[in-house]
Amino acid sequence: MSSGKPPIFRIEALQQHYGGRRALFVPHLEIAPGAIVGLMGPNGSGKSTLLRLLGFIEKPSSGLIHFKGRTAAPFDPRIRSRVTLLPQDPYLMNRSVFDNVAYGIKLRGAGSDSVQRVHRALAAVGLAPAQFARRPWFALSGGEAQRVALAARLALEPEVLLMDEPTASVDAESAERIRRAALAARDQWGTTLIVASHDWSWLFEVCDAVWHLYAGTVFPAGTRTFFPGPWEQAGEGAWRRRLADGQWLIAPAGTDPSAPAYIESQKLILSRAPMVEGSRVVLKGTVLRQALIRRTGKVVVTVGIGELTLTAVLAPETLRNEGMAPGDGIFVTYAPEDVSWIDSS
Amino acid sequence: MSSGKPPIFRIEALQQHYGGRRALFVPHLEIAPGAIVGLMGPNGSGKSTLLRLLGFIEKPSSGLIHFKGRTAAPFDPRIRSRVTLLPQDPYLMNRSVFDNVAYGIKLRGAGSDSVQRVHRALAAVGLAPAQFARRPWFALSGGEAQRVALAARLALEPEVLLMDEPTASVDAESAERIRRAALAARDQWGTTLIVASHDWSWLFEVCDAVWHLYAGTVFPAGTRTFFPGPWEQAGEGAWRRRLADGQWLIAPAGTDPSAPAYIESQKLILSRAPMVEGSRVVLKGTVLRQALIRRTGKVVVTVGIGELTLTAVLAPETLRNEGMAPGDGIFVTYAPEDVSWIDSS
Amino acid sequence: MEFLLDGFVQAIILLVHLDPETYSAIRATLWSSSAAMAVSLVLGLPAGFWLGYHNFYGKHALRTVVDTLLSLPTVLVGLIVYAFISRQGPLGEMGLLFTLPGIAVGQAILAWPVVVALTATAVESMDRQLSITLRSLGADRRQLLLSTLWEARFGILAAGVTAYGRVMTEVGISMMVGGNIKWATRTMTTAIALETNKGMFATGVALGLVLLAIAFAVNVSLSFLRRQVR
Amino acid sequence: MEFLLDGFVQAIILLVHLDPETYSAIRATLWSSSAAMAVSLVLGLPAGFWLGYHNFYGKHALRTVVDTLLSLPTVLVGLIVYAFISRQGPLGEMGLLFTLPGIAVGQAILAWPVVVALTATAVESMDRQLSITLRSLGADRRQLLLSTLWEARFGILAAGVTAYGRVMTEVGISMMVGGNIKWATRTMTTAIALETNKGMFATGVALGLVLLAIAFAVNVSLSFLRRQVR
Amino acid sequence: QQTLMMATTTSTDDTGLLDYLMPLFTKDSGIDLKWTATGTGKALKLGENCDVDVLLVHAPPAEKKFVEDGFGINRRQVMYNDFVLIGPAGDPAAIKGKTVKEALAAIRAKQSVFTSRGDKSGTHQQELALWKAAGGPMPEKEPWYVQTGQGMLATINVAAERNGYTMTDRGTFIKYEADHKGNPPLKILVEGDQVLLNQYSVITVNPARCPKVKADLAETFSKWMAGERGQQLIAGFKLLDKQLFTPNANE
Ligand SMILES: Nc1ncnc2c1ncn2[C@@H]1O[C@H](COP(=O)(O)OP(=O)(O)OP(=O)(O)O)[C@@H](O)[C@H]1O
Ligand SMILES: Nc1ncnc2c1ncn2[C@@H]1O[C@H](COP(=O)(O)OP(=O)(O)OP(=O)(O)O)[C@@H](O)[C@H]1O
Ligand SMILES: [Mg+2]
Ligand SMILES: [Mg+2]
Repeated sequence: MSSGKPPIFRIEALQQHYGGRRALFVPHLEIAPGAIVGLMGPNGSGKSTLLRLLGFIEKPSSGLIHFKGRTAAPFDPRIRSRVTLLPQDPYLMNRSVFDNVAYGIKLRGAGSDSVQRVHRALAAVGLAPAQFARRPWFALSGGEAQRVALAARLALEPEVLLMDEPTASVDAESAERIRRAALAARDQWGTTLIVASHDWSWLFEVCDAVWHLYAGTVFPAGTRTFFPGPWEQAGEGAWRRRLADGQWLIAPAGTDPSAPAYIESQKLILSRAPMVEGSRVVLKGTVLRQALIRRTGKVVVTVGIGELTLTAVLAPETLRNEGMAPGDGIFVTYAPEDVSWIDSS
Repeated sequence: MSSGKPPIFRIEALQQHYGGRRALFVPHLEIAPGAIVGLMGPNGSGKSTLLRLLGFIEKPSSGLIHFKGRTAAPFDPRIRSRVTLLPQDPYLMNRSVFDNVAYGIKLRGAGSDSVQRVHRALAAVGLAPAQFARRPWFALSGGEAQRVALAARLALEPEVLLMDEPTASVDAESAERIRRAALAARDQWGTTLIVASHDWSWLFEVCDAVWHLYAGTVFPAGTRTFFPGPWEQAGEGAWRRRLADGQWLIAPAGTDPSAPAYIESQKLILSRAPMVEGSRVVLKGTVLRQALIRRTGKVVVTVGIGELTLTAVLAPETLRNEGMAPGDGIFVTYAPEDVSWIDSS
Repeated sequence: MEFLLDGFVQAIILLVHLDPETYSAIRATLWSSSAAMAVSLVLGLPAGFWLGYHNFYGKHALRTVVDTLLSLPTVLVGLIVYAFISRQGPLGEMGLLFTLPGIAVGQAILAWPVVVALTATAVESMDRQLSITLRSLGADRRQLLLSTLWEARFGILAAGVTAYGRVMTEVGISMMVGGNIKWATRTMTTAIALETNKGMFATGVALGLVLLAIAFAVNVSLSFLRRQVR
Repeated sequence: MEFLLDGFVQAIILLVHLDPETYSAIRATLWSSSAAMAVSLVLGLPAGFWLGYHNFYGKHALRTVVDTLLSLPTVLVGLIVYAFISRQGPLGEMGLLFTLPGIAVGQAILAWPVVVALTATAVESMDRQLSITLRSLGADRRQLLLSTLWEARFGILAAGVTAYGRVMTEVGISMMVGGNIKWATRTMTTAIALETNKGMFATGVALGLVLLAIAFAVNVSLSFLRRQVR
Repeated sequence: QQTLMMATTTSTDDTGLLDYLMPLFTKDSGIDLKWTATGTGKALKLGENCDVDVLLVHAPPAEKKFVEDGFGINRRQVMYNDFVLIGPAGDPAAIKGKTVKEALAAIRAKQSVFTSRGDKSGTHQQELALWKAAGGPMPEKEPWYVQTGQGMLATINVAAERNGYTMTDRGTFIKYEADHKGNPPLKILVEGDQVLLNQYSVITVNPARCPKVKADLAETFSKWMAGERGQQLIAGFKLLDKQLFTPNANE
């Protein structure tokens, strides 16, 4: 976070409330220019809310967002033309595909190359301009519409591109194309990218850093596993929770038995053979998925334990040495004191 | 396809055109009652179109759909209350979450248990009724809205449930819950399910059979890899196509150089060591992803070759014997004569 | 200028202790406009839904015709209705001339295109997904109509309120068909026209303000429809 | 009854070789209604956008007031405008009484609430995503307004057409402010009222049909706005 | 060219008298005359508010008050026509040939429908005066006494539709007759009584109160109407070969 350049976003005590419920609370956060940050987290964890706030589409209930060192607000002319958001729900205007993509360019006063820019943007998301540019907005499949909406943002060559689930209804090939377009944007225009997605392997592939959101709280960098409540007493200073398959989670006693807890992935030990070691908790699980992060050569592993899914990023050698293929039963071991509570106050 | 029971859907020469373009053509197809069929295919391949037609939401340009042996059309009272579609774009009515889910039940003349049914449906998609039922439709995150829309369909206890990308913006835990709800529907009510999704591993996990769609054509059962054009001449009776990484695809000469071709996955040989064998084509690729199909114990493997992604369902032993972990380079070998052309006439 | 102030004062007096003449005119206005609205809504909402929901050949032309009917001059409507219900007219037997039901018929004709055009626009502006959703949840044609109108209720309300404004304020039909007969078919608007013609500008203003007050009361009682979700 | 047929024949004759009197009335109608529409659109569209787009305390109350103004009786508007522009009124100096601009002022007041209420409804019925989309693509406040109105153009068109119908067909303002002066401020509607008063029902019908024909021409020339995408 | 603004009652306009006179007046005087035809009450009000320069109206009591109150000057009688009582040919109250007083009494006794303009116009005021002269209470909420609040023709039409009686000026009745191709459902039943005279006058709006009023032009018009040329033209104005107005500026 302390690179030479000043952060492009600095967030101070940001809160967003909807109808009395707090949807997001970010005490402090900085994002470096040119970074590609991924946001992951369950439904309703606040990803879209954070993106809307960073895109200055909504006003926060309280707190400040500094853009390049200065506080900013919706309609700030410094921001309008530089920060763009691809909303989760892609909305196309009642115009042709071409006009939808060209809209933002025209707002700025189109240069003479606007047609090329539109065509380039369409090609970048895998839509042949000759085939799609003249179509009306409604003559598109779901994934095509999603990609047109993205093309409209890419055409702006923005300084900050916020993408809310850009690959949600997009085929694998296009997801790959979107990944390349995102990286190209950073390389060509220095674009800072912030991307929310439920496709973990895609997210790890694209992003320099992936942040976890849970119940409105942001956990920058590193993967985590979240243990939702409710918890019950388990003797001296410990709480426990029963999983669907009958195993027990153990955590140090907290303050609110309905609160969720979490543990960082690097504090988990994954092994084929059970580890028996004093006060540690040992859980049996199954390897569900493995996905290569081509950029780093590491592998994202998803393990199912009861109804929980646990995600860790491992080196391929670790996998090969332990011999963990999908379907293999493995053991996950952790120390209860490594479990932390999420403060929901 | 020749089980004792008559098919619940029988399609004859079904075509759908949009503004002169053919979006779907299904010469003949049958779906057995109680089946869970997955639809996969790139954007614009016709998945949503097929689902809308099977849901009797749209009229086809030509052709017939028989429902339980009789031809049916939109607004057919036999169908209205039995077949329900979860559209790709979940739309909530301007009412509370409860009223959205209860709408369909009320249309049929609510029984006295409608409140329980709504609450059960909400719980099935992982939304606590106490927390969500009273919320207005707009006070939801993207994934929550998607799940409310699904709950509205589950509450109907339909005979046929068509789901268009039910997990598109849904978190991993909810995707698992939706899988369980789908299976429960089949087991409890004998529901026939047809599901379109881009999440292959989820789809294989849920479905008895996964069908491929490509450019409006349906390929029932078995996985395939599609090779889009354009092709060029490669000497005597063969065409070829260059991939992004410089390797060449070879296919027998077809009729239209811009047409796509395909090969069935079981005709591909995956191996760590290169196979050198006469006229076969050998391509180098990388294992990208592996996902367990818990239901069968098999593993879906995705291999990247240039810009193509190739999907195969393998036994876990095969993987373990060959030692193919994500990131491993592997060789894919096929005979050119196994490549077929998609007739785009 | 000062007659405006006089009119304002007079309006308050009229409202506070309603004299029988004003009361009779208010009654006539409310009766005929309510009946007219009921008829035009019953006939106009389905027609407007049909025009807005379906796509068919000639739809644009039909929309243009309906839009043109928004410019139906009230006196023309009055004359046409008069032609039918006058004693020599084909419907003369019904004895509708110079009655409130006669006025209501004419006003319903006036309001109908407003209801149809604005309902069609409201239905048209609904998300295409709504229809798919309703049908996928098992709605039949009638339920599709009712639910769509309910979802479009802000637009439908606007249609109703606009048509109501048109009906409440028209003079031509009430004059021609109703005859502005004191104690019987004299409505607020014909009373205003009469007072103005008499040079009683202040009274005209007063009656106009009373009419607005009635409209306000009606609109307030409808504003529950504006609430978002229950 | 037969005067309807007579009127129809007469209308065709009037349209085929326009006599100067009818021509003068058509001109007066088009002039005043166009001017009134221009003013009420310029002042009404932004107000309607504002009312439909923003959420603020008292919005519902304001909507109810605007809806009430849809029931503004034309004669009342006529009297109020008259009070201001009569020679002794505060704006008497401008010499607007018995002129077409005077009529246009009154008609603009009549049309304004229609434009505002229906524009607000049209804007309100737009998907909430539209605003997010426009703003995420860099629209400033003015561009947001213009693009939203353009996206809501079917609704805005309905607002305009409805307001136009109201303006075209009103009698009270033209009569009170314009004075129905032959060759000058006699509009189609005051001419119809006059002919009807004279008992020339057929001529009244004929002029009414001519007015409808004009409205039809105007609507046809606007129907390009109905096209979906270019 | 100078413009003179006049307010007048609908009867002068509806009969076509003004269309006939005004081009000739303009030719003679070079003054462009514009008029607005409204109810008598509103015409007087427009004068009171200084919005017109001259009035041509027919309600002598109201006119006198108008002048007394200082709103107008130089009231000149220019012409008259007369009122008639009309009713259905069957004449259910049997008023034909009676005096006005007897006729009204008969109508009241028979409770035959009688339509009244009820609009404070000159005609209405005249009718009220006749009822007063006939004695008895003024009819008001009587079911047979129908107040239309409309112009003369509309009131005649209501009477015809209701098979009733009414009082009208002769000019309007002649037009009505003509509209029905000489065979109207209502016929003249009482006429010629002295009390049925309908006097028209020209009044100049008082320039002392209304500085903008073009009193000189108004005088020119007033004099022209009362003068020989105007009087001759009025006498010569015919509708369906019937003289409508009798000039009487000299009386
Ligand atoms: N307009 C709104 N009014 C009220 N509550 C809202 C609104 N928008 C979002 N919420 C609530 O705020 C919380 C955060 O929502 P948000 O859309 O940011 O979640 P998300 O992380 O994007 O979820 P998803 O993965 O489903 O898109 C959720 O609990 C949601 O129900
Ligand atoms: N209303 C429409 N008008 C014209 N063309 C349409 C329409 N709907 C779909 N299409 C076209 O029909 C084809 C099939 O669309 P469909 O929505 O069935 O695809 P899909 O397989 O569901 O794609 P996706 O994965 O993107 O949802 C596409 O080429 C699309 O552009
Ligand atoms: Mg979201
Ligand atoms: Mg689709």
